[in-house]
Order: sequence, then structure tokens, then C-alpha cells
Amino acid sequence: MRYIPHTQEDIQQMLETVGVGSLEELFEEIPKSVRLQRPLDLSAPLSEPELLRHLRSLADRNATPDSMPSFLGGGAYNHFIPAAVDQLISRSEFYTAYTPYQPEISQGTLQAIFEYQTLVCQLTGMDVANASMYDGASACAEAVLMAVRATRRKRVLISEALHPEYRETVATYCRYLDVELVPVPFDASGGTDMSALSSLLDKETAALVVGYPNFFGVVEDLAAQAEVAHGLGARLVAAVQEPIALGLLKSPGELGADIVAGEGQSFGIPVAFGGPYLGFFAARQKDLRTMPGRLVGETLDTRGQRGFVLTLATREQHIRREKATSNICSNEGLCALMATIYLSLMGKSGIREVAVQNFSKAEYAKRAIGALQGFSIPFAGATFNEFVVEAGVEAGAVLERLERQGILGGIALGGYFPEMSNRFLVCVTEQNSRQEIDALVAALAGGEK
Amino acid sequence: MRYIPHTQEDIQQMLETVGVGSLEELFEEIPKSVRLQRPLDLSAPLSEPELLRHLRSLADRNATPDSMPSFLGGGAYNHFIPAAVDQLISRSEFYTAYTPYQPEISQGTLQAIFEYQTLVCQLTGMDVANASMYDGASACAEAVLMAVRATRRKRVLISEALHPEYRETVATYCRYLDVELVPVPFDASGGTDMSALSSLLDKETAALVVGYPNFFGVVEDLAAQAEVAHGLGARLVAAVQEPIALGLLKSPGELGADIVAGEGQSFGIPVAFGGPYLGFFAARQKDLRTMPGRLVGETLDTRGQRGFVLTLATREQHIRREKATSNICSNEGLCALMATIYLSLMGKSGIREVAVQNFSKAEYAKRAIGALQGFSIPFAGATFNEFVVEAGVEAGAVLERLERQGILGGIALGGYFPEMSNRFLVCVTEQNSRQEIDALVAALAGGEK
Amino acid sequence: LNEKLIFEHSDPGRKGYSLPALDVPEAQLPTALVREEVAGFPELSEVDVVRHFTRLSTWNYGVDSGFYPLGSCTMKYNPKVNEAAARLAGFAGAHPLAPEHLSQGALELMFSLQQELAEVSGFPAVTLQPAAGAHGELTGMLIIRAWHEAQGNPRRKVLIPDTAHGTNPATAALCGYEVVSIPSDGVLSAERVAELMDENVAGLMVTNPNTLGLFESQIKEICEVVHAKGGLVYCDGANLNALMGIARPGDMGIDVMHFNLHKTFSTPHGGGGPGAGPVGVTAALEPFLPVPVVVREAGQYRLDSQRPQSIGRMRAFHGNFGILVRAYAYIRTLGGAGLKHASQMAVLNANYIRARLEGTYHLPYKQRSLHEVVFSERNLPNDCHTLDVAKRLIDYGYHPPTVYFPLVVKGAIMIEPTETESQEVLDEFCEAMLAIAAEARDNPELLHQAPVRTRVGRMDETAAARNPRLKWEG
Amino acid sequence: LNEKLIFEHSDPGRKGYSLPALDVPEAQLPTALVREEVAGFPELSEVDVVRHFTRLSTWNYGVDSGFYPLGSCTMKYNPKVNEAAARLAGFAGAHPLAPEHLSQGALELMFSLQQELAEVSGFPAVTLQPAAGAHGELTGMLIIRAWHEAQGNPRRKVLIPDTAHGTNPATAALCGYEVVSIPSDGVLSAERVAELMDENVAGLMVTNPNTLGLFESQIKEICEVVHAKGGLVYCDGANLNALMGIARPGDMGIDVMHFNLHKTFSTPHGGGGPGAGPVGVTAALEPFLPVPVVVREAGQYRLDSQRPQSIGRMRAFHGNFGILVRAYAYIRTLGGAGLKHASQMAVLNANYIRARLEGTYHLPYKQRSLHEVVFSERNLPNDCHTLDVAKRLIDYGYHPPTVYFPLVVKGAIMIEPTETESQEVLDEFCEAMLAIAAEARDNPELLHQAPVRTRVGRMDETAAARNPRLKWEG
Repeated sequence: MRYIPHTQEDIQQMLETVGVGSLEELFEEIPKSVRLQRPLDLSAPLSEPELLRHLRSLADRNATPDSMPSFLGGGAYNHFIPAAVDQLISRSEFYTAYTPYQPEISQGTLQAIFEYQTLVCQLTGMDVANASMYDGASACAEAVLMAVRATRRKRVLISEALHPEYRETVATYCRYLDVELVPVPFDASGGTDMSALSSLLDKETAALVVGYPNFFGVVEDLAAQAEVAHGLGARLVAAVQEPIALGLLKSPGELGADIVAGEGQSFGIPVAFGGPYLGFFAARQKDLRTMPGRLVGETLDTRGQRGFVLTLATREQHIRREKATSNICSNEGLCALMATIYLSLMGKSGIREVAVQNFSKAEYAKRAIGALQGFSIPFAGATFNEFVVEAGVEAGAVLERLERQGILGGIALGGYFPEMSNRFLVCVTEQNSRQEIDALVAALAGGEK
Repeated sequence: MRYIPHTQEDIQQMLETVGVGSLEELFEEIPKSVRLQRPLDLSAPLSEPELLRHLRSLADRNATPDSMPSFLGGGAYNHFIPAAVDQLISRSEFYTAYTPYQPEISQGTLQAIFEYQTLVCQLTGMDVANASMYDGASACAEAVLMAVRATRRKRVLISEALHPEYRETVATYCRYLDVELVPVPFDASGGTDMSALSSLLDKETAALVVGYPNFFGVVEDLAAQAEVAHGLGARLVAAVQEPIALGLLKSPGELGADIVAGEGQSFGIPVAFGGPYLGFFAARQKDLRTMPGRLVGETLDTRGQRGFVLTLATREQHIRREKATSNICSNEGLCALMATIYLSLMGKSGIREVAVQNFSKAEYAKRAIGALQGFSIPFAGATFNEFVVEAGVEAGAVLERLERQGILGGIALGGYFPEMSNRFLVCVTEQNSRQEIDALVAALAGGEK
Repeated sequence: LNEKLIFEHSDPGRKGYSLPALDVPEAQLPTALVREEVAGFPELSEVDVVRHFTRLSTWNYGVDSGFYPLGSCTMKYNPKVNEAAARLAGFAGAHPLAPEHLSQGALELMFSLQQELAEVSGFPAVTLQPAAGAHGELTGMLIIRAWHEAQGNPRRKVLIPDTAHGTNPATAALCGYEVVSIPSDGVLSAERVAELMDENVAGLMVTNPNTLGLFESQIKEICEVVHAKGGLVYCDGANLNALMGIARPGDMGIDVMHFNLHKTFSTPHGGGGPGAGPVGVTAALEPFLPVPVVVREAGQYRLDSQRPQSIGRMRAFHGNFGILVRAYAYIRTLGGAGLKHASQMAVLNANYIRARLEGTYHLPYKQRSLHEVVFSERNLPNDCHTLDVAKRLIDYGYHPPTVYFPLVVKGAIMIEPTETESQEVLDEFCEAMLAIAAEARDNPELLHQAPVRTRVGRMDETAAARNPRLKWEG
Repeated sequence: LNEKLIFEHSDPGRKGYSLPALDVPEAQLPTALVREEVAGFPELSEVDVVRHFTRLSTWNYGVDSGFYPLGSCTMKYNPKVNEAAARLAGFAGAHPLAPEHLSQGALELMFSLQQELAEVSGFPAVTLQPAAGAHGELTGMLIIRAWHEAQGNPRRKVLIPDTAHGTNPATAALCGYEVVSIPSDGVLSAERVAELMDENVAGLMVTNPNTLGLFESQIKEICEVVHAKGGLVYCDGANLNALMGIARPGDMGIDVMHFNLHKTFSTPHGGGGPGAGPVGVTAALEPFLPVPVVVREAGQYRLDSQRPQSIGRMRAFHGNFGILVRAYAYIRTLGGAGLKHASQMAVLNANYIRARLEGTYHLPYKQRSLHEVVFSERNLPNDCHTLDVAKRLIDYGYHPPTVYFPLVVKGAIMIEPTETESQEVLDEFCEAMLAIAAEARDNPELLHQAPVRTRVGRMDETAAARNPRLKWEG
């Protein structure tokens, strides 16, 4: 076995040193009654070439944007990943290391996370950011719990235009914590209904949670929402499912958000059938001690040199146990590194340019589709790189037709919103050429071939 | 431009420091008469995503063993490459370094080459090996020149069963050096004709060059050839185009070869349309000072620690200039590292096992094809993982037929040996499954579908 | 060499990216929505960025750098082919919301992995959704709570031994439970559990083998005690690497367990994730698994979300798929006998280290060790402590073991070698440990000043916490 | 930390590979042909091998590690996307003897690269076959000789300036020519060449810009002188990075030139190759190019080997294709204006270093520098020499410049920054150089003992050469 170095002779010598006669004897503390009395019933081992062949055959059975032009978004985005990202995270000092508990031999990871925290703060306009969480949805759930802790209130308003899987995740996390989740409807703009919001918000409300942009791609009016929420002492949580938008849109911090929780997959991380992704999380200085997750801080070593350490661990489970701000332990360190490298490469002008490209291409598609006979754009609000299309007929049938023409045209909304069975969500990124967009429009216009 | 860091402001500041008013002024020593007066006429620059798309479209237009089962060998072999090889050579400390002229910061490269030299000696049964050459063919040419230097003779016998491109390369290198190249025919075994050899060898002969295995996959009788050659004071040069064979066959050193020059591509290096490959080169201790190429030796540093340096540079062009043993400067360092990693992973049992698999699969195919109506195996000699097939009809037509059935069946020999227009060379490696071999045999048997 | 922060390398106007020219008209958002440029964002060329992160990497230590005996973390070798596998275009480029019939390869892999984990653990049903061990714990404890809710009474408390990871109590709290800590003497006794177990207790969380590396030999009886009072048993699967092919938690009476694919199944730790924390449950608990679950019907795979008793969703999409690919590749490479051999060698390695160091370092618990061994600082002279030994090991070229955990051992030194280390590596490590013990006696300053060979020395962690500087401020 | 030789890690029976089970009967070779096992071959697990080479890598220094101002080697940044490109399955897996119609992508790439190099250099025809610069030199000089042979007289001698790389005279010798060295005064004068040029001289080999970083400003006149006597001019293209888009050797009267793709076109140096050394020639010399040549006919690409005047083949197959892919990717990324900008910035960088160091280090030649600048050791006090400065730079975190070359400068320090270095990097480097000059004055031992921060100190090279140990003997 190429991963296990023991030769028969090694094993014999080691057993002698240990002072046992056999490998079995090592397990003598395990009662016979709970021992497995048969071999594990698993497939025969594969050699490296057989394994690769098998995995390639599985991989080849999945559609990808290379095999089929794709307009799928909905929380997982097809953005270009510069080759440097993968080559740098493939350095084994990064990817085969553990959490940086020993700062003297973990300065690489620690400094990179410190840079990551800084980038997240800059992008979101917030004061502090943690070292990462699992994904956008679970980060959003942690944000809700944090708002509950910070306000000592138990009522949370959630926009129905927030990503449905984020809403479900928040519900799961809150399930047994006596937190009341109150849905806030959206209006004709596709954004959260401000009048409903005003009537639902009260002095018992811990937080309002909205997507920015929301699940329909619509840019919510965070400033107005912040004003209403703050007026009643509630926190505003902005959940960012497509953070490329932050290269162009006003930052949630600037608009008054108190907590920003989002999905960082767009920053150099492959869509990879849903994970691993990157939950990012940022808050205001005043709420620092109630924040969940790891934090890296700057300090000095015994020689007076700048260095970085995990800090404020007294919020965390390994110190505070049941009183911790979260149970999170390992997070998504390598994905945070990918985002850090991606954002370092894109830099100030790149993040803007890629955002403008996404927005412009989506607008191009939106206008063209909206002008088609039989299709319309039901929401009036400004969108970023996704928008909802109303088909007039069952969306699933439209998408299947596109599929037969070799295009993944979007995500049917009926599964998430039963009343939207005729609608689908189209996402356009910088990876979709005008030619692809034109082909999509033509396929929609053309009907069944 | 993402590879060039200069901002406009940098450029201005630097020009000021230099004391010139413009970039143009930096080139003032170049006479106007030889300046290019127009922009270079090249395609417009591509962004990284465009570049990758373009290159993928080119790459997809080449057949590979994944797209088409392949029985092509002839000096370039489809062997499995463990994933660890590429991941290790992708460490930038290796692949972005230069030749290890500064040993204090090049011990990684130097120790790896020292290990490579040792592995080559072990495998070939020789005393000393150099740090690599360009490929098997040019290494073979260097071996001929070395034999000429060592013996001060100018006549070289070359087996006609040596790889034709190696023979052509030897001819090019010898072209203006007054070396007489005498072809030695092969016999019905497919090996070098011993009686012809005996009559051609004389006291003016510097060397005899044979393939081991030769171009037809046949295992030459090196021991007998060494005896004849040594009897007349000539060197025996064994050229190894498929070094996996050395896991199973007696080593050339054991059989009396004086110089072993070969192609190391089989050791973890992709076929990559013909390069970069790895010329390996080994010789006897007595000929050390006439060897071409770089050598790494062990020594001690000022602190008494073991370390490695480039040594015996007095043979080389940068010291000896026109009196050097070769003009070679950069060689194939990273490919030598790939081979070192590959051989370290395979180790003693792996190199044997992969050799046995190649041999056994080729024998299986050879027997099955030899038994087919209309096909025969024209050469009687033992072969390793390649063998010649006689088709009775034009080989090109047979191969085209196989191709239409999705199989790259072999290499037509008519282009190299006009008298062999009905023959082709079939190579079977550990990568060809029994199923693939059976499909090849069935396709040959079945005629046109 | 020092390396500045990425922001300190920045120069206005420098670029490290390239994009195709925009091939549609540039559109305009209402100005009110548009931000200024992202203040402070770096501006660098590609080479700047590559050098920066390359240099940072050289300040790190990974499994490929050397021996990494971090207890409870199972820092085994991360096979290279698995890295290549996860990067296959058909895996890395598959969208999680693509139609199921265009995702059959990914779904088949997930289904197969569910089956394989079920066989290794003895649990009939497995979810792959949780992103990490603690996420799996939360999933598992929510399932326990949901089951109790379905029985009509959620109960109030959860029992947790004092040797447990901190995530256990934190998780119980997230499910609305009070935590009752059970003092243990190395292993838990069924008697002790029986004393605490009543109808207010929802269940027990154990780790087996526990964090002292000891098998909970009364586990079967303990489970019976808990079940008798209507409770359920949760097992923290962090230490499954001791048991593969030898004993199965599902056969011990345990009801729920999470796996750490980044421990037992060799996926890389990534400097702190991503991992994956699948959860296995008994048949009775299967209806409560999070949605979606991958099922096979008529040879086709699909995602089943119509599960009315489900606790719901733990995150978006289906799990850390890229990690699942690596774990699947590992299991397919080893097969059943290989996994058992891995566990045997992991246990042999831990016992070998124990045998070599036991005379010198104090061993607080004498039961047979499984995959890890825990020493205490008791024998250390001259004001040398566990921290000093840990830092001195760095100077010898090793990553330190886990220290000061489990909490029940004063100055714990928790060593987990895993099966991928050879006898030679263990010998060299043990010699370093013995040399350090000698240094503690003869030259304690070497320990107190360690590490000296690293770029930075010991850090002022107090100052970091007192006056937190959590981002670069220019 | 030390790292043993791979053989010293070996343990009998250990394995680092896996192969599928043999699926055909095992065949037997005649026993007389079969060897014993390969004595001394290592036996290791995968993790042993991975750690070994990972550790070795940490003793190396590459362009990604930092500034690498090795003169004449053009250590520019190696773009990462080009590495990914060369590894595309359709390139890495393409067999060189596959039918041409199944190799059109590879052939198109080669054809396009030939065209692009032709445009950059001003030569109408280009071969991509040579594997390295010296291999290209040999190709080029064989072409020159073949041309003379075709004219009926091969001639006897080749003129080479004293600033030339050692490969130039070695190559001339391999073509059967005597070498006549031309003493130069920084640059070559047409007069001096005229004195030596006669009907026995086959040609002249120049490097332009030469190894002092100076443009051979009389190149046109020199070519005329050589041509007038029936000779041909060869240009060593090692320094083409100074000229892209600015001047073309083919327009200067040069007949043959090789390119170093691993210098000018950013392919990585690999610790000493693989590189690639294409050769460009005038139309008159095209028939002599090595076979095969990639040609386009009716939209299809093919390999043409029917070229009766060809010098023949320089190696097996078609060239270092993997390197060609990277160079092609580079050219397509920069385009014409980008290549010119690269050359401008390379020259600006060299002149900037010159300006900053000229007052402190002695500059033997005052002409305008192009892409590199050569200082001498003349101003160094206290028995400090070029070697000491080089070794001391290592302690400052830099790879040293090329030293003691060109031979015409005593204690030459040859600095080539390339265009991929920023002003900040150059400033830091210059400050280090100035600090070292101060140390030479005030504390020369720092230089004599350098380097001290590396794993090994200066090596006993004399002992290595006197008693060569060229392999591990167990």
C-alpha cells in the first residue's frame, strides 16, 4: 500500500517494542461483542490508474460550462479563475497544514487570513471580519444568531427574496432556540416590500435579513431598510450571495448594514457541485465580542517583529464550550486563501471591471429577452448579474427545450416558489460571450426546433 | 499588463533617475537604419480566459490515448504518470530556478541530480552518468562523438535496427567532423546481423551503436556485440529508447556496453507531441573525462556538511570553449527531476512490475496478431513491448482502417524503411487493457466494417 | 526573510488580471447604487502576487513538510492523485443546480460514498451535507432533538464527558440543551452514566476512542443505559481512524455519529478547512436527515428533498463536494482490507511512540492506547512545561503535538502519529522527544527560548487579545 | 533541516506505486535475458517520496522566490497560465507519430509560433526543433556550413568576439571550424572584423546586444564586411529580450539566429532545462533547415521531411513541444505592442540599476546599457571580490547576478533584471548592493564568510573535482 510505509519487518519490530504478540492484541480493550467479525464489504481496491479512469468516467457524466453554455447562478457562479490561484493553493505548506494553532510555524496561513479579513472589510465596508465560515447560507444563519445575542431579542424578519436555501438554513439553525422567524414579502420591484417591512418591524425585532443582491438578482434598498431597522433597535443583516456585485454596488457597510454574511465562491473558487465554498462574515466593531468564528490579529513576537496569531479565542468553543458564540471549529481556510489570492490579482480595478462586465452582459441579455414575444421581466428593480424571466408557460418546459439545444438556460423557480412555476432565473457572468447570450435569446425566440 | 509591474509614474521616475527624457532615448545606441519602423504584425493580445479557450480548442484537435486507444510507441511511450510527479515538479523552487551555479541556494536541484545520476547508473549498470541531455537521439549522437574522442578513431558502425531518427541525428552531428558512419544490417531475428558486424568491425572502428531494445522492439545480443567490439578496441554504445525495459532486461553495463545513451521519457514524462524529453547518458569510469554534459558531485561545505556541486566543469564549454567535450549548456533538468521522482515512487519492485506488465501485454498481443489470417510476425527475436507486424497489404491502409474503428494501431514502417511498406510497429504498455488489445486484434481480424 | 502585507506591496495602476474586452454595450446602474472604488484594495502585478503567497507559504508547515503528530487531528498523508481527481473539469465545473440527469456522475459518487461510509460505520443512513466536524455534530444533535420532539418531549439536558472536544458542549447548546459534564476516569463507566441519566436527559455525547486515545470499553452498556431511559447516544467520530474494519459505532448501540473526512479519510486540512462532516444515523433517525438526500431509483440518481420530518437544510446545496471526491478516491484506493490495515498501523504507531517515551514522559492513563497517546508535563523539571516542549520540537523540525487538551490532563501532550508515518520517522521523533527531556534537565533555557529557528519567535498573545488589530489599516 | 539521500530513506519491501493487476497471462522472457532486481534502487512509500522532494525544493531559489538578476539568463516571471496550458490533455497526451490529421492542433500551434518568431526576428523561416540555445547554435552553424558546402567550399574558420558565450566556440568546433577570437573594446568594430575576414572564414558569430549589455552598433557594417567576403553572420539570440519590436536581427544583415524561448519568451528554466532554441534564417538558407518543417497546405498542416538540402535531423521528433506551447501562450498574451513594452521595461530596469550603482561599483564600459549591465570588482576594498559580493547577496535574500562573465571584465558582475521586476524590487536590491559595498569597506568578514543564512556554506569545489563522487555508493 503506497500510503502506508510499514513493511512486515517493521511491524514485527514495532510489536516487540510495544510488547504485544500481534496486531490483534493492540485492540484488546475493545470488547469482542462490539468487534466487527467480518471484512468490510467495500469494492476491491483500485490502483492509481484505475482510480483515475473511474473518476474521469464519473466526471464526464456531469455537464459543465465547457460542454454546455450555462446561465445557471442562484448562489453558485461561473467566474474565471486565474491559473495562479490553483498553483499557489497547491503549495503543500498551505493545503496540508492544520489550523494555525502554533503561530511560529503558521505565519503563512495567519498572515494570509489577516489579509483576507482586511479584504472582506474593505469590500463590505465593515469594521471586522472573521477568518471564514462554511458557506453563505450557514454564515447567514450565524449572523442571525449573533444578532439575537447582541440584541437579546428573539424575533427575526427574513426577506422572502433572500436565497431560499439561506432561509431554510437559518430556519434549521434557529429551530430549537426559540427564535421567531417572520417572513417579509417582496413587492413588484422584486425587492423586499418596504411597507410590509415597516408594519412587521417592532421593538422585539432582533434583525432584518435581506439579500444584497437578493435571490432574484435585485439590488435591495439597504439604506432605507437600515433606517427602519435601526429606528427600532434592530440589526440589519445583509446576505451577499454574489460578492462580485460589491465591486460595483455601494457597500453594505456604507448603507448601514450591521452584519454582512455572504458567499465567497465567486472569488476564485470552482462551482464544484456546491462546495467547498466560503462563508464570509463581517460586522461592526461594537459587536466584536459576540462574533462567531476564528479571528486573526496582529501582534509582536519576543524579538519585536510583527506577527499574527489566532486571537479573541475566549468567544470560541474550545475555551468557552457551551457558552461559545458558535460551535464552529475548522472553517474554510483554503477557500479563504483562494479568495485572498483572487482578490489580490484582481485588485482595485479588476474587481470593478469584472463587476461592470457581469452587470453589462446581464443587462444586455435582460433587455433582449424582455423584448421577446412571450417573455417578460416581471420585476422592476435594478438587478446585478441575474434576473427573473416570466415565460407565460411552464418554465421547466422552456428550460428543457433550451437544454435540447445545448444550453443550460437558467433555474426554474417553481421548486422554490410554487406561484412562480412559469418563471426562471437567468445568470450572466463575464464568462458568457455575447455569442452565447445571442444564442440563448435566439433559442428562446425560436421555440422548439 | 499583468506580467509587467511598471506604472506610468514608475516609468517617469525611473527615466529621471537614469537621466533620459524618454524610453526611446534608452535605445539611442541602435542606429536608426536597423530600427523597426512599424509595429510588430502579431495577433492582438488575448486575455487569460480567451487564451485558455483558444489553446483548449487547439488541444482538442489532437488525438490522445483517452480519446482513442493507442498502440503507438516508436520512441515515445504512453506510461502511467503518478500524480505526485507533476505536483512535485510544480513547486516553483524547482521549475523557476536556473542551472544550479550557486550551490548554496541550489542544493535541492543538485541533490536531486545526484540522485538521478545514481539511479541511471543503477539501471544501466554503468559507473557514471551525467545530469541529462536533450533526448535519446541527441544523447546517442553525443555518445558517438565521445567514442570518437576516447578512441581517437573516426569510423562508427551503426545498426540499421537502431531508431531511424536516432541514426539521422547521429549523421547530422557527425556531418562535418570527418566521422565515417557505416550501417550494419539486421537479420531475420530483427537484431543486428552478427556476421555482417564481424566483417565490418575493424581496428579503425571507434564504436558500434545498437538499440537495446532496438527500433523493432527486439532485444539485441549486447554481450556478443561487446565481445566482438572490445576485441578490436571499439566501444559498444547501447541506445535505449524504451528504458522501462531495463526493469526486466539485463543491464547494458552487465553485458559489456561502454556507453549507454537513452531516452528517459518513459519515466514520468508526458509524450507531449515529442518533447521535452530526457536524454540520459552513462559511461565507464575510465572515460569520465571525455564525457559530455554536466556532472554533479558530492563534497563538503565550510562547516563540514555534505553538499553537492556542479563539478568537472573543465570538460565544458563555458571553461574550455572550443576544446569542450560538447557544446551543451542547459539540458533537461526538470525532466531529469521527473524521472527521479518517478523512479523513486516505482522503486525496486515497481520498475520490475511495470516492465513485466509491458512485456506480458505485448506478448499477448503479439501472439494473438501473429495467429491471425493475413498477418504475421516477421522477426524471430525476443521483443520487449513493441513488435513488427507484417500485413501482407499496405500497412497504411490497415492502420487507416483501424483508425476508422477508433484505434491508433501502430506506426507504419514504410516511411522509415521503404522495403517495409507492408509492415507496422505495434507497442503495448501497461496502459493498454486486455480489452483494448482484444479490440485491436478483433479489428485487424474483422477487416473493414 | 520578511514579507510585507499584500497591501504594502501595492502601487496605484498596477494590474494582476486580464479580462476579455467587454463585447456588449457597457450598461449604467443608477448612480445612487454605485460605490466608489474599493478603498485600500491592493494593486499588484501577477508576479508580485505569486511571490507574496509563495513566500508566505514558506513560513508554514504541512504534512508534506514533515511529521505532524497533532493529536485528535489525524494528520495523515494527503494522497496526490486525490488532488488531481477533485480538479477534474467534470467535477470542478459541475453546477449544483444543474438538472439531475446532467449531474449523474456527481450524484453517483455521492451515493456510493454514502454507502461506503455506512458500511464502515455500521449506520444504515448517511448524509454528506455537513461542511465540517462541528457542522456534523450540530446536524446530529439537531436530529436527536427532532426525534425527541417527534416523541413529544424534547427533554432538557445532554451528558458530555469531561474529555470531550469543546465543540460537543457548544453544539448541545445550539440545540437548546443544557450541558451536564460527566467526570471520567480515563474511560466512562456505565454506572456513572446511569447515575446521571434520567427522563430529562436527551442523550449522551461520547467520543470513541476518546480524546485520551482510550476505547470506551463499556460503550455497549452505556448505550443500553441511555436507551433504557429513552435517550440517544451521539458519537463524535473524530477518532474513527482507530476503528476502521475493527469495530463499528453503529454496532455498539450508538445512534448518530459524524465522520471527519479530513481526518479519517485523508482529505487535506487546508490550514483550517475545508473539511467535511457527514453524519450516519440509525434507521429510526433516517427520516430526520437534512435535505436533500441522494437516492437511487431505477438506476438513476436524484436529490430527494421531500422529507417531511427532516431537520431541514444545514447549508446551501449538497455538501463540500470537492472534499467528498477526495474521500471517495481514498476509500476506493484502500478498499476494506486497506482501511483496516490503516487503522491497525495507526494504532501500532501510537503504541510504539508510547512504548518509547513512557519511561521518560509521564503517562497519566495506563489503559491500552489506540490511535493516540496522551502524556502529561508531570515529569518535566526546571520550570519546563508542555508549551516549552512543544516549541522546542519546532526547532527539531517537527510540528508540535496537541497541547493542553484534553483538559483532564494537566499539561497534556497529545500525540497522534497516524498510519502514514514510518518506523524511521517515529524513531527520529522519539529521539527528539528524549533529547528535549534531557535538555529540560540540563539546559532548560533551550526550551524556554524555543523556537529559535523560525522566522518569528513566541508571540505576545495577550497584547493581541487586549488590543485587537484585526485588519490592516494602512 | 537536513534531508538524506533518497536511497538512505529506503526500506526493503516499501512501495510508492500501484498498478492494475496484470490482466493477461504473465509471459516469460528467456532467462538469459533477465536481470536481477535493480540493485540499490530505492523502496519508499508515496509520503516518503513527496516529503523528500518537497524538502529538497526548500533548499532551492526560483524566480517565484524572489529577484533573480542572473545576467544573460533573462530570469523573467514564468506565467502560471502557461503551465496550465502545457498540461492540457490534448497537448500532453498527443503522440508525436500520430497521423497528421489527428495532430492538427499541435501542428497549427507550431506553425503559428514559427510565423510569430519570424515576425519578431525578421527572418522569413524558422525551425522549432532545437531543444536549447546551444542546440540552436549547433543547428545554425551547421546550416552555415551546409550552405558553404553547397557553394563548393566549406571554409576553415569562424570569427568570435572575446565577449561571446562559451557555447559559441564549442559549437563552431562541432561544425569542424577553427575559432578565431576577436578582441573587442566593448563593442565590435567593422574595421577589426574586416582585418580578420577573408575567404577562409566561413562567418562570424556575434551576440547582439552583446554580453556586456551593449548594442553592436556597427552590426550592419560588420555584416556587410562579412558578406562581402562570402561569409555569413550568426547571431546568438540570448539577448533578444532587449530588442523585441525595436529592431530585428534579420533587418541588420544577420543570416542566422537562435532564440532562447526560456529566456525571451518566459518559459521556465526548470533548474537547467528544458528550454527550446528555435532558429531563424534568411530565405537563402531555408532549404538547409533541419527536417521536419511544419508547413500549411490548403488549410491543413503537415510535417515536411522531403527537403534534400536539409542538414538533417537534430533530435528525434519535432522539438520541445511543451515549451513551444508556453512560448506561444506568452506571445499571444502580449501581442506586438506588449512584446515591445516588455523590451522597453527590461532596458529601463537595467539602466535604472546602473544609474543607482554606478557611483559605487566600477562600470568598465560607458556605452548605453540595454537589458543588462556589467560591473567589475575594481572598486572593492579589503580583499573583497566579486564572489564575496555574490555570496553576500544570498544572505540578503537575492539570487546573485552572473559572475566572472564575460571574461573580458575582471571580476564581472553581470546584472539582468528583466521587465517583470518592479521599481520597488530594484530599489531594495540596489540598497542591498550599496549596503554590501559599505560592508566591504567596514566589515569585510561579512562578505568573506557569506552566505551564513543558507543550509550549507560555501562548498569545497576543488575536492569535488579532485576526487569526484558522482553517485551514491551505499
